[in-house]
This record gives sequence, structure tokens and C-alpha cells, in this order.
Amino acid sequence: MAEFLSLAEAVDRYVADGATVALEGFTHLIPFAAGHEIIRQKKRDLTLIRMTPDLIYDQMIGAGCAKKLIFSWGGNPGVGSLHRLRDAVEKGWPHQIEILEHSHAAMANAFEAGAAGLPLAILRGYIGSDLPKVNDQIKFIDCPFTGEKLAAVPSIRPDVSIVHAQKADKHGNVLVEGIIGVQKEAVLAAKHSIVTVEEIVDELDCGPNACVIPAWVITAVAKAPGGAKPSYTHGYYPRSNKFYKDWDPISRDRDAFNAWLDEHVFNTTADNGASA
Amino acid sequence: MAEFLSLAEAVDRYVADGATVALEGFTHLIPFAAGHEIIRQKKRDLTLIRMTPDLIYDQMIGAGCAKKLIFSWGGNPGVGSLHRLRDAVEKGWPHQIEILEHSHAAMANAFEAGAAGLPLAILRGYIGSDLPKVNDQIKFIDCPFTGEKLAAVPSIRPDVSIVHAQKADKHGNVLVEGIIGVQKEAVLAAKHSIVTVEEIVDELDCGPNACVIPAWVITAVAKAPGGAKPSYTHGYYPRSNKFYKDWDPISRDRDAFNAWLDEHVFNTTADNGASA
Amino acid sequence: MSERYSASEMMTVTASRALTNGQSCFVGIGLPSEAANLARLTHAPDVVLIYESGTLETKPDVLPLSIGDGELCETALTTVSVPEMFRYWVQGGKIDVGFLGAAQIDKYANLNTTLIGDYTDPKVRLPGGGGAPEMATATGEIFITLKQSKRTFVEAVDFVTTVGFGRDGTARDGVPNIGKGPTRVITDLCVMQPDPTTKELTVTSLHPGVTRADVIEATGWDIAFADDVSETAEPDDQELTVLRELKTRTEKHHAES
Amino acid sequence: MSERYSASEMMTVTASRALTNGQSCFVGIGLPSEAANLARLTHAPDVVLIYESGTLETKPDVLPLSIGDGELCETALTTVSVPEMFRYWVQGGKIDVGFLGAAQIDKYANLNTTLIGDYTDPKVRLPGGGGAPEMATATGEIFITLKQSKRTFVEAVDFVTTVGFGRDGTARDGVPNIGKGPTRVITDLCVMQPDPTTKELTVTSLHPGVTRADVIEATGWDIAFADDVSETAEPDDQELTVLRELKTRTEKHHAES
Repeated sequence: MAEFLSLAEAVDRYVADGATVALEGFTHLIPFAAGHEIIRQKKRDLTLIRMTPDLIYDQMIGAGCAKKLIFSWGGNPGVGSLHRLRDAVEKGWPHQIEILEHSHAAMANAFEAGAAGLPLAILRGYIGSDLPKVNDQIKFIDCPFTGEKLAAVPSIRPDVSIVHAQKADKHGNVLVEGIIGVQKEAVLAAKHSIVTVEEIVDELDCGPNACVIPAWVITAVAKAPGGAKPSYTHGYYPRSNKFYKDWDPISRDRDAFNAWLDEHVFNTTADNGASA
Repeated sequence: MAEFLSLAEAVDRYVADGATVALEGFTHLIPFAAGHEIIRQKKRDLTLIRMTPDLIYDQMIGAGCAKKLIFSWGGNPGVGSLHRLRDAVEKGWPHQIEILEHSHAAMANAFEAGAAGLPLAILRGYIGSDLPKVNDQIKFIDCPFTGEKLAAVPSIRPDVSIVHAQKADKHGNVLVEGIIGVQKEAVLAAKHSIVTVEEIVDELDCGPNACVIPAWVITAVAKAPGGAKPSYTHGYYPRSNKFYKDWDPISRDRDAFNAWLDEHVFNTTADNGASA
Repeated sequence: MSERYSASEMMTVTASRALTNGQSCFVGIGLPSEAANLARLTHAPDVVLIYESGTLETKPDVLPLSIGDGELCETALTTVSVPEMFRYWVQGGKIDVGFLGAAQIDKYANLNTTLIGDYTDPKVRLPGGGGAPEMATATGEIFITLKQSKRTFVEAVDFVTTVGFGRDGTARDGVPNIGKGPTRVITDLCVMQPDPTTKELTVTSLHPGVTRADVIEATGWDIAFADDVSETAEPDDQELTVLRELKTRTEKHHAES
Repeated sequence: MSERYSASEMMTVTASRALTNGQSCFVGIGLPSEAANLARLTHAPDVVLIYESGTLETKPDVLPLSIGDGELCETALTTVSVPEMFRYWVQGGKIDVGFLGAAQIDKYANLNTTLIGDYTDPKVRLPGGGGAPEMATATGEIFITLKQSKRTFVEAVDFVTTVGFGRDGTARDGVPNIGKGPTRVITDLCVMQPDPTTKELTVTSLHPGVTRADVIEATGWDIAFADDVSETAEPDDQELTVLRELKTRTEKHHAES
């Protein structure tokens, strides 16, 4: 049953050094406030899972939180590279990180299989691609009915998943709306979960088949208004495309990055850590 | 792209003798009007797929439409047996039918896999059950990552799926709301699909993540107000629990059944074929 | 037997008390649904009721006749598709208790809802497995409630639709990711629990006024009794009132529509 | 080259014309998104645009910067989860055309978006596969659009992120349930199509004012020309107007927020 905690308390309690962590949100609802809190608390040796690392993991990798990254598309959307990710992979700064990469289809299926309690996901995937040559977690099985060769990947079962959503009701039930990505799957697949929300309301006030994550499958709910900025929250505030563009020069330079981190993460507190 | 047809025309065109047909709707939104039209058009040798055969398949089986039934729970919910189904299975009236039975979990997964374009579904299922002994379509595979033995069933890919829904917009996009069952999966998994709707509206007027089946994956949309009666349509009319209870004595007796069929199906036309 | 309540009320109240507040419970239609809703309306207001139609955390005012009555969706926190129900919620391990009924149960708590007689030439064809086969293995534990008689409590079921502990009590041994299975069977006469070693169903409590002879008479095998058989606690007045109101509301509702 | 339009406009308009009204199209961000939306705003109003963020049948007024801009969801028929997108819509075979860009393409239309150099010691690390690897095999056919240069059009890609026709043109042979793969590549210089037999990319049309020498100069392999190379039709005024307005709206929108 979801417990209402401060974000600092939730991160302190459930994100251990060395843990496997998924901060999800497909372009929309990226939990930046939680990522910044992880940086502030100097968590280390994390295995970071995310389909699109985006700026949030660029920042966490640059800040030295990551040991390994599992992902399927690692760019700054519409802008270019994630320079902190590249600096870590290409030049080992601040330290070398291990990467394991998939396609989106495989990652999405692996989250789905994790939510479904299965050890693996089966997909018609990776045909002709070199990715199985560099990722030993991609295997193939034969369909016992048709003989067709199908790809198999292990399901994703993070130690903790963190997502951002529009709102929780007073019981801790959470409404996710708009581009819902793999957030629900990330929460259901994880041992523990933290959901940050824009606001806490009396009633969720949504349709009969809305994407609601019930309180009894969530570990902690933390109020974090603006917690997805510079990403966005459908119905609350738009994406700061400007920040995504501005990030390019900041992230290209180690000193500029460190200065940004000091100003916008270390020298702020949880609730106004959103950077845009 | 969905074509607007009369129900009679849609059934005539897409339900061929000998076809594999799924009329879905999990208790809610059962497409009775379409089932009655299939009876009226005297379709024969159908392989009928449905998780819960319910009264609709009891009627179709009693009327002689079925060659085979694939199902996972064949009762009159809350009332008792499906007597026409039992008469066919136990005594071969009006003729013997073949049955292939699954659990709900396997059927739901098989529809899901059909929608996902896969040849099979994998589930943690059938452990300790005798069902695999009497259904040769249940196989087992070993997970290549953990070695765990998992059940595998072929995906469901009907020749035609028929579902009922609240409404279509003028382009043929369909909104399904409430207990949505496996309707979307049934439509996506099938070669052709017919959707009957309570009404056709200008705009669907629904939330951002509502269960909408786009026109371009539907073959035909037919207006059939009351088309789910004596089942129900959330937001339009309630379930006639009384009819479900009344069905018990009617269906127990071959003559009473035939008389009911004559009066309520054969001597009516498509649009008022709903029986309650 | 008391004048204050019927055997059937004793059964339902005892079944309802098996649920703990805050548990998530997958509810079968009929007796389990009656017991689970009684629990919600009495000692376990925060029990999370889930029906296989996809309704999560539902709070029906009247008991549903079918697993997919409109009432279930209208009072639910949200309603998911049936594939999602079986994948994310059942198989995903989100359900503490599966509450099931059955047509036939045997010594090892195996359930038969498929048929009486031979599969290819059945004497009586029953509805089939529905949600039960995976419920029995994917949930934390299983409660079973049904009326007791020699016809329903048999030495060995004709067909294992849903596994309890298998033909010899060992079906769960060494199986990964499997729940505890049936932990109690609540009838109109008594409560049975699997013997910790043999897994054979054993009477652990007798309802007030019921004798060992009554249970033996209503059981199709040589039923064992625990060393310390207790007397089941009686329904209290509030439970009986809430149950009767619930049933009256329900009958009225279903007669009308 | 015309004064009336730029090479880049020529490319986008040609790419947009490849789409047929009523087709369902999975849209990659950047040039594919520009071309697909131009098609929707001109000759193909009923083209169904799908972005991997889960937005089905979206009609954005401005081009998205990211694959999941709010605009995509707000103007979509509905938005599904990302697992559903890849399972039901991509793998389920509901998409006629996948419209992709790439960092590097080779003679057999294989795409590299993973890295330049060696995998364990990359010279340049690129973003990775994203949705493209399965798009290339699950959709009916693939259109690819990117600017042409020796750096991007190479004899053999360093890494096959997304298969065209494999290292020798035979990667799709005998594979069940696979789409046709890349059927055309649209650049700022020309249109290429796979040779029906060898699957080698072959120039089938040159944009107005572009010479064979221009194409040869901008290609990293010994590029073949079809027997009947045609001249690509020029953009008409309406297409140019709509495209420029779209880009102006887009730039204004993204500068503001």
C-alpha cells in the first residue's frame, strides 16, 4: 500500500547504491525531480534502465551515479547526442560505464513481461540486426507450433522503478494520462516503486478505463510539482524544447556541466530541483 | 478502412460457412444481434471461439451453426448450465460438436498474441491441471534464461471477429468503454472484423487513452441499437439478469428452444433481433 | 445449530472472516463473491476486490449475477482488459488471495469444474476452468468455499481442472513461482486445512452444533481431523445484518432487471 | 537546381509524395516526420500517422521536436502504451509504411544508428536502434530519407542496426512474416530503389538539375543507375507553400517554449 513520503525520504529509503533502477517516462512525464534527488544523495553504482536515457540519465551518468546503462535509444531528441553518455562510453569520464543495448520493441516487451511476472519476453525481433552480436541477453527460440524463430529477451524486473504522473488521490491511487509509455509496466515490474505527482486530489475524476495505477501496487507516492520539467506533464505544463536545445552546449563541456549541476541540482532542494 | 454496412450485409459478406469466428464481449457488450443474424442466415460448420460461450453461443449451437467450439468457461453466469451446449456435447443434438477448451488465462493470452501478430502465447499456466491432457494445443517450452517450464498455446487468429461497442464516429473509429474484455484484441487478431454499435456520432468525445479501435483496422461497422441485449452496453442499458434466468427453462427443452428461436430470431429482422 | 443464523450464513461469515483488511482478493462468482463483499462491508473495508472481467478494486452495492455485471465496473477504481487482468494482475503476482468455488473437490483440494464421467463421453458437462487454473497457482494463497456433501467432496476428482496439491499431494513441490495453494476450505459444516506434511484436507474447526459424524457423513473420503479441532466462532449480529441486507438488495435488484 | 526551391525542399516533397492517401505510416522524427506531415497536409489527408510514443492517427499542427511531444497526443485519435504500440501495431502488422531516417546507410540499404568504429571502442557513439530494427521487418515496406554524402552513403555500414537486405542482399530471403523492407531511398539528389534481383540500391530518378556525376560524387560505393532513370517531378507551389508554413509554425513554436 502506497505510503506518502517526501521525495528525499523515498529516494533515501528505496534507491540503494548498486541497485537496478528504472526511471521511466517516454519523452513525456520524465521524473527529473527524482533523478536530481538521486544525484543530490550521491547514489553510486546504479544499473540504470530506460528506453530513452534522455537528459535525465545524461545528468545522472555525468554526475557519476551509473555503473551500467540498459537502453534502446540514447540521444537528445531532435537535438543530437547525449554528450555526458558519450563522454562516459567513449572516454570513461567520470568513469567507464557498461552498456547493454536493445531495440525499443525488445525493451517495451521486456517491461511488459516484467509486469506480467514472466522471466522472458518473446517477440518477432532483431532479424538481420547486429545487436544480438553485442548483447548476449538476446536469444532465439523456435515456436513449438510453427517452427518460426523468434527473439527472446529477459524480462525487466528493477529493484526500484520511479515514474512521474499527473495526480494521486488521497489513498495513493495514481492517474497517468497522455503518452503513458511503459510507466505502468515499470511500476508493476519492480520490487519497489516511487511515483512522483503534480498534485494530490480527493478524486482522480477519470474515465472507466483510464490508466490508473492502484495504491496497493505502489511503494511510495511523493508530491513533486513540476517534477517532470524540462520534460512535460500533459494538462499541467509543456515540454521545454528550449531547455533540450540549451542542454547541448552545457553537456558538451565537462566544466559547464559541473557548473550547471552545482547550480541547478546540488544547490537546490528536492522540490525545486526541476531545471527549466 | 471501415465500411458502413447493414448488419445483414456485413454477416453475409464476411461470415462464410466453415469460417473460424469469434464473437467476443466478456459478459458486457455481447454481440447478440450479430449472433442472431448468423442464425437467420443459417451459417453452418463454424468454428466458434469465445472465452465464455454464454447464451449467444448456446443459441448458435442449438440452431446448428457450429462445428467446433473453442472456449474457457461455458456456463450461464450465475444461473447454471448452457443446456444447448451440453445437449450438443452430451447427446449430439442437433449434431455432435467438437470442443477444445482452455483456461481463461490461456485464451486471453492467445487473443493478445493474435493481436500482437505472434504465432504463440507464453504463460505461466496449466500447472497441475488435466487440461493439457485433453487439449493437444497446449505445449510447454523451457525459458532460455531461467530454465523454467512455461505453457505455450497457439495464438488466436479468427477469419472474422465480431464485437459490439458503444459508438462509432462518422469515419468508423469505435469507442469501447467499461468492461472491455478482449474485444480490441479480437478485432486486431482477425482477418476481417465487424463492429456493431449503439449509435454513430460526430465525435467520440473520450479521454486521451480511451479504448478506441481505429477505423483503418476494422472491416465493417454496422449500426445495431440494443445489439448487445440481453447482455448490456455500459452507458446505454443494463444487463437483463431476468432474461439470463428465464433462459434456463427455455434452453433445457428442445421444443421450447426451437419455439423461442422461431419467434425471436427467425421471425424478426436484424435490427430488432435483440431478444430481451 | 443456532436459531439465530442458517448453516449457509455460518459458511459465508466464516469465509468472509478469512480475508484480512488490505489484502487483494480475486473473487469468483457466487459464494466467494458473497463472502468477499461481506468482508468488505464489515471487518475489512480496505480489502481490494478484483473480478476476472478486469474490474480492479470494485465496491458493488449489490452482488453481481455474472462476473461482468455493470455494477462491478461502475464502482471500480479502474477497469482493465481481460488479457491485462490475467497477465499483469494474476500472473504478475499482484493478488494475495484467490477466492474460489467448485463443483467437486477432493482430498488434496484439487478442483473439478470440467465434467463428471469420462472426458470424451461425459455424464455431466460442467462449465470448465475459467479463471481458476492459473488463479490457483499465481496468487499467494487460495480460499475455497462450497457446501459440503459426499457428491461434492470426493476421494479423487474425475478431472483436475484446477490443481490443489495434485493426485498425491506433491504437485507444488519444487515448482518455481507458485503460490501456497489452498490454505483453507470453508463449508457449511466446518473449516478444513491441508495437513502441513501430507497436504490432505483436514478438519481444523467445526461450526457450532456440527459433529464429527456430520462431517464424516458429508465427505467422500476418510476425512482426517486435526489434533486440536476448535469450534468456529459464531457470526455476530452485525455480520448477519449486513449479509442479509446485502442479499435482500441483491435479490431485489436482479428481480427488477 | 531551381531558384524556386531548395534541395532540401525537393527531398522533403519527393519523400512526401511517396506516401499514398489512406496508408498507415510509422513516422520517425526529423525528415520523415516533415515529409509525412507534408503528405497529410497536401495530397494524402487521410494518411494515418503513428509515432512510437503510442500516438495513433495524430495530426500535429507543428512538427514535434521529440517523438513524444504533447502536440502528438493532443491531436491523436487515441494514445496507447508503448508496449501496445510495438506489440499490436508494429508487430501486429497494422502499419503499411515505416518512414525512417539514418546516420549511415549502405549499398544494401542497411542502416547504422549505433556507432562509427568498433563496438567496444567506438569512434563515435550514436543514439542506437530505437524503434527502427523491428520497424524495418514488421511493416509492409520502408521508405528512407536522408541527405546524401560519401560519409552517410557507405559501401558497408560499420554496424547493421536495422536490416535493409543484409550484407549480401539476401537477409530477407525465406524469412517468414517479414515486410518488403526498403523500397525507396529519397535523398536531396535522387531517388534510389533496390535492384529487383541483387537488392543493391540503384538510382531510379534524379532530381531536376542533378547529374549522375553529382550522385556518384556523393556516394561511398560504385552506385548503379537503372536503365531508365527518370527526372523527379518538381515540387508544385502549393506543396512549397504548405511546407514553408509548416516549418515556420514549427520554428516559432519551439523557440517560444
